[in-house]
Amino acid sequence: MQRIGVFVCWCGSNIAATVDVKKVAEELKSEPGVVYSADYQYMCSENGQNLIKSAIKDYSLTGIVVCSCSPRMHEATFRKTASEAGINPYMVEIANIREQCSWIHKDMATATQKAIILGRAAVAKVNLNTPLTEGESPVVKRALVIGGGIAGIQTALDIADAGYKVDIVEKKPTIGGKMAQLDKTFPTLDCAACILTPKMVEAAQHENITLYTYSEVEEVKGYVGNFDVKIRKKARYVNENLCTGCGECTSKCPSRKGLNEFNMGLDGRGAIYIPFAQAIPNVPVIDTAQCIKFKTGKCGLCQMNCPSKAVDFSQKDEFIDEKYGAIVVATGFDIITLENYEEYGYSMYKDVVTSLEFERLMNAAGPSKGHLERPSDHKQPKTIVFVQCVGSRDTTGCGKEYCSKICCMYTAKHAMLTREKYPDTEVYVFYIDVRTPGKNFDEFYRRAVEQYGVHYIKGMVGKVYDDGQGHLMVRGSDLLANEQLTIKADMVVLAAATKADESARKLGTMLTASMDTNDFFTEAHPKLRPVESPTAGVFLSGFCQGPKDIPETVAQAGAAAAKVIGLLAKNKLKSNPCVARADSLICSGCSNCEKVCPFGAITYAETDVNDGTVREKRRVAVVNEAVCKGCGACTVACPSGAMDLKGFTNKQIFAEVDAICRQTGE
Amino acid sequence: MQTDRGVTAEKEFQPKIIAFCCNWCSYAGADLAGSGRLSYSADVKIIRVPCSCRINPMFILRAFQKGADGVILAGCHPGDCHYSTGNYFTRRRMTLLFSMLDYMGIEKERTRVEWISAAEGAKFSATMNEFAGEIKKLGRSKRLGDLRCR
Amino acid sequence: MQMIAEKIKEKIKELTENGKISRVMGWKKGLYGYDSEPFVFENGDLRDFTYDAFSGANLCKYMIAQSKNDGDGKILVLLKPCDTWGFELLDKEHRIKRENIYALGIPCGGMVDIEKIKKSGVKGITEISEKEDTLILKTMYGEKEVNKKDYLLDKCLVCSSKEYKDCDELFMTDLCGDTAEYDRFEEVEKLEKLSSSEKFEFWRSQLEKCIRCNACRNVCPACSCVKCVFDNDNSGVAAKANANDFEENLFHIIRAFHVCGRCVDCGECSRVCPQNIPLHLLNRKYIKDIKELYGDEDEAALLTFTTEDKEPSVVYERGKNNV
Amino acid sequence: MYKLPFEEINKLFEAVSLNTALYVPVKKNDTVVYEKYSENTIYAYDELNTVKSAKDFFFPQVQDIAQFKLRGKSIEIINNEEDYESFAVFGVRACDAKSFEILDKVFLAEPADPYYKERREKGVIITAACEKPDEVCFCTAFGIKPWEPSGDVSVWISGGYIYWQANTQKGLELTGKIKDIFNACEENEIEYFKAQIKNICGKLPFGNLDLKYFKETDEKDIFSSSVWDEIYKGCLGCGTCTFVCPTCQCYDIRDFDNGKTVERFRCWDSCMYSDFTKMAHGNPRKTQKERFRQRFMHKLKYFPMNNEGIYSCVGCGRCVRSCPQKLNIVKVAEAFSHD
Repeated sequence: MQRIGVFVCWCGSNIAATVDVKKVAEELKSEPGVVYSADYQYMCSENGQNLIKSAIKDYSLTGIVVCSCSPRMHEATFRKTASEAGINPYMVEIANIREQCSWIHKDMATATQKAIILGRAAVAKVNLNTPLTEGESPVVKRALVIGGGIAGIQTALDIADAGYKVDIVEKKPTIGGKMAQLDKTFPTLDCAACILTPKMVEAAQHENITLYTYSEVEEVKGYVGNFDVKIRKKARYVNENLCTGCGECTSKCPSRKGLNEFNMGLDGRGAIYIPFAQAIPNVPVIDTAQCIKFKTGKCGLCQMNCPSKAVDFSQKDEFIDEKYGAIVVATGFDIITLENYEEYGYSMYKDVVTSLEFERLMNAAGPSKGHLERPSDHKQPKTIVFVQCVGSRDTTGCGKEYCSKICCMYTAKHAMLTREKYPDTEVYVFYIDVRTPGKNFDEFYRRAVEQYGVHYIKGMVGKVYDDGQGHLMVRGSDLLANEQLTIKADMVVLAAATKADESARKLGTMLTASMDTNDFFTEAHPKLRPVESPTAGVFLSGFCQGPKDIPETVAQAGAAAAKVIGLLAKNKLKSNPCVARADSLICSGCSNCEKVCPFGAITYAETDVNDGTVREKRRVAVVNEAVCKGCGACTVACPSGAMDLKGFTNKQIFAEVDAICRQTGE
Repeated sequence: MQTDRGVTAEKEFQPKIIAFCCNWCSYAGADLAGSGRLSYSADVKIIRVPCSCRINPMFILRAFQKGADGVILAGCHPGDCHYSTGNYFTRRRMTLLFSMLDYMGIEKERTRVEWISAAEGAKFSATMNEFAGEIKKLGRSKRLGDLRCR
Repeated sequence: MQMIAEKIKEKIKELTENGKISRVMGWKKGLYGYDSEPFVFENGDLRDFTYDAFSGANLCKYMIAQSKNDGDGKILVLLKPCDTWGFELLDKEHRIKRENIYALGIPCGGMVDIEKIKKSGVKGITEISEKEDTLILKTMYGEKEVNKKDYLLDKCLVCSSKEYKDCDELFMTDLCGDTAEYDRFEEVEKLEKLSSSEKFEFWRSQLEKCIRCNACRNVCPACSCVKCVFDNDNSGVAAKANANDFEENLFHIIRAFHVCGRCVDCGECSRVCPQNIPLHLLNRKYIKDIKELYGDEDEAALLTFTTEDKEPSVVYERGKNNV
Repeated sequence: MYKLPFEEINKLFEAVSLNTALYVPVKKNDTVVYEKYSENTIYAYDELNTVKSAKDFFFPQVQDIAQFKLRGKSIEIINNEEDYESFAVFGVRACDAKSFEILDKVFLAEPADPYYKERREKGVIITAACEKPDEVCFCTAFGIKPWEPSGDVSVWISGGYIYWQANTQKGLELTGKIKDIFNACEENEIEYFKAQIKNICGKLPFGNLDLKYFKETDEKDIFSSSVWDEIYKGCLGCGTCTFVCPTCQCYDIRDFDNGKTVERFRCWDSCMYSDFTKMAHGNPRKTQKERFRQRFMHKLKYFPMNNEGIYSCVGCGRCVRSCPQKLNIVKVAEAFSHD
């Protein structure tokens, strides 16, 4: 049985003016467990707190109820008070008789009666409170960044600069990501490579950063502060330590049939290749599906020509096990495939290209060395039609329902650059809406229209077909002019919708980080915690959380880094003690709780149980207290009541219900 | 019944209403209603829970057993849950529970779910007033009560 | 049926001889021809094994206890189509050790409800034999023949499919017969259309019969908790008897809620109720609701959600037409 | 002995109910129960038995015992002293009538159970002979004569008449109050009917249920018999058999806090339940086999050992009919008789 003290606060006249505080204190005195009750002008004041402290000592109280303002206001204060007087801080309950009572009722009798009932409920709860202790867990001072694009690089650099070790895992042979493929960036038109490559180099040379390129995350275990991650380092067949990046091997490779991924397949590459000139690491990789040596056993020219004997056909995938305190997801994006959009003729006509392909065609390091030409006949196009929202904002189910966000701006950029370099080229842009919120964005778009004379047509393209004479006929509608029109074009550029990178879903499952239906990672709170995943210790950087342009990505990357630094700066993590607890004697191991846990805090273990009647090994739920946030979703999913929430147990809530419903006036 | 006052005049019906409020949105909404002095029925008593998904149907039935005349659940708006998905589970659970109560002939008006954010003090007070009014109209809950608790 | 039973016996012998199984969970002949009981046949001894028109009991739940010990070898369990759905649930929820079980799907042409025969006025049945669809009843008061199809279990009259789940082998399952006579949601719809007080009266008159024997719970493949809340003195709702109508309601509302989205509609709850309470109408209401509100989903309805789910107020809107 | 045309049975009910509350078996919502007589009552005379036995009248499923009232910090204890109205139960079968004698041995042995005793004294049992025994009946195995049921009054329904015969003082008193409605009749008028029932009872498949094994074998040997290992496996551990049984007498005592007082009540318990006999250290009967065995050991061995050989079973057949998985006491007895 508890020994409970009740402390009724006047809050000056805030409470006392409408609640008869003396009566409340007197009535609650006869509640079960209550051995002391008092009232005071300001319970939160030092004197008030001292009153509580001395009562705890004088009456050997085991629990206290403070009838005062909202617990959101002073629960922490009174918990501290209790703790200082030697009782567990979680033996404190607050009856909110200000916001919920004195402030909203005018009649003294009514308010007093209600205050008594609220106090009674708090007493009933405290009777069932048990001391709770905040959990503690150590923090591994190392972060993992998954994805080596601009988001991942920026996050890693920021964390590394703060003095913490960071590993970047990138599935491609080089870091750099999508930004490395871009030509110029909007709205400033500075060259992407010029601003990205120094960062790539910095990441590679940073003493706190380790790069795992051509690598993937295999397995994630553990929880915030203590993740155990297995990384697969895929075999490159080139020894990174020996290779000098001279490129001798790549030029000697007799197979040229490989499609150059970096150039969006617009030109070829050897079976052993370096993705692009500034790749980091500058180490080639062998495409085994293409390599003659791997297919037939003959060849080996690259090995023979390697001056540093770095080519090693016997190399195997390597596994690295590492511990991390935090994980940042920066898996970025891709563009959708266009098989659902046959009307644009992408698969039929070589001169219908995606914007990313166009980006490579415009790039000085691209397949045409920066000279804009049609893929089919290498002629310079005279009329180019850009089509926006190809698969974006599509509610038909063929594409994506969301706005890809970046297309309006890069299309304006493409149109503008084209007109600047080739003023004799006519440029048309079909659009649904032009969306340009962002610093200097609308000005940029207006320049394209007003200064560069790009023809913007509000409307969608219905069909692209061949006129038989090497032209692409683009039939569309002009909604403003309310007419159908057909444009004879040399080239069509499709702003294909963006999508989450396909590696994201698998990773989300591994991390138990929740995702939306589009495979974008969900943030812990859409407004207040935009760079954190609901899964503790997992942070989000860049496009993987939703469409973003480069400045936004970099900003979010920095924000994620700040969150990671904040976490790694701690030596121990304190966890909320009001977390779920599974009673292994009752648990059936059905997995229902696990399925509703938003944080992946529940796992199962074969456990010896012995309730005096049954003794057996059984699959039972185990709550990871460092990960559980205490929402209680599991407690309702559990039919047997084996899962309960500390601080808000079933019995405590029943007791509160009972106390409120109890007959009065007897 | 005699109407002669003082002889058999019944005490005015004072419903018992329990409002389960999630800590992060609706409880804060109630606080805001309080600081805005937005009055609502004193028949409503709040029980604080971390999230609306903590509310077990057994709590609701228990309330009716012990003499409650109405039970209302208030949580964050869908999509705004502090725990990201808790209230989505609440929504399904309560939809199905209420449907079952209705199917068993228990007045559906006695149970309700409302989404009230921390900024919606006015909505909190209006909702509680409206709910309390409805319960008052319905009168004492009989179909799901326990005679021993009368 | 006789023929099928014989074939099953041969199959069991074959599996036993091949060392694939060590025991068999099947039905054992009873005293009166209609009371075959679930039984574990051991050591290849199939004496009194039967599979007849009265093998209605779903054997899947016995697998919780029977598959526990790894050392016992595999147990063969005979499952009719609707039995397999509960079996699959137990498997999904890790309640059975699937690797210790050999699940054999067997054909079903509908099972007979002896209570229906008795209610038609036949008394003193001492022996029953089957001849195709005819049951020959020997009674203390003379002999009688009835058509099996007229006395099928209610669950067979709404048989929704002959689909087998999670079986290791299907045996002669092409011999399944169709027994469905009406849509399984018909009865639920009828109740839904009643006024609130009519619904209340209906359920009161049904649930007041409840003697809290827990047969519905104990037979239910979804009620597989190691310890039921209603048995757990620490849960706050434990009870051994219904002290009044509230407790009758509480037990059945919570039971329905706990199996909501998990109930496989095997109909066992109603079959075993000694007081003939149509308990399946509670569970089936949930099945119908889930179908209407959430459509077909892979996960149990209460363990998942979509951001576009209906608001609980849908209940008020749906009920607007009938007050 | 008196008689009355059967179609005038409600006249009889009317007359009895004028003197005392009367309960009659009726069909209701797809089950058969005792209902307090009112003018709309239709006696379910063609139903052999109610689903639940008649023991409820004396040993109800839930019985309030005491109240604890909290006054400030002190507790007041109020014993629940019932002033139960007198009543009559009509249509009790011979098996149930016999079951009261078995319950008496438990509840009326010193110290007598006051609630049971009170109800037993207030209740008049009017039994009815079984015109058409069912295959699940095996009362004759326990020496019960369904053609000549005991009770305060016995009735026979035959040839369009209902015959009434008082057997006890209570029966005679009741008869005295209502005899005006009856016609006179000869004692031997129903001898043929009795013989007829007796004859049918000879055909009961288990009317001579062989209990020799239980009678003659040492209880330790029965207890440790390997037969139990096989026969319990279909048992679900539900309480159906115990709750329909007229002789099961186990109960639990529980408290309920209604907000004003704590009410202490007792309610039926079932030895089939996993928490029956649970104590602080756990449960001595850990498996369903042990619980199953307990039930039948109690009925067929322990009870007779302590009560001059009287079995705690009356062969009413309710468990045979109600067990969800068709296990029952007959099967148990049979399994041992063949062993």
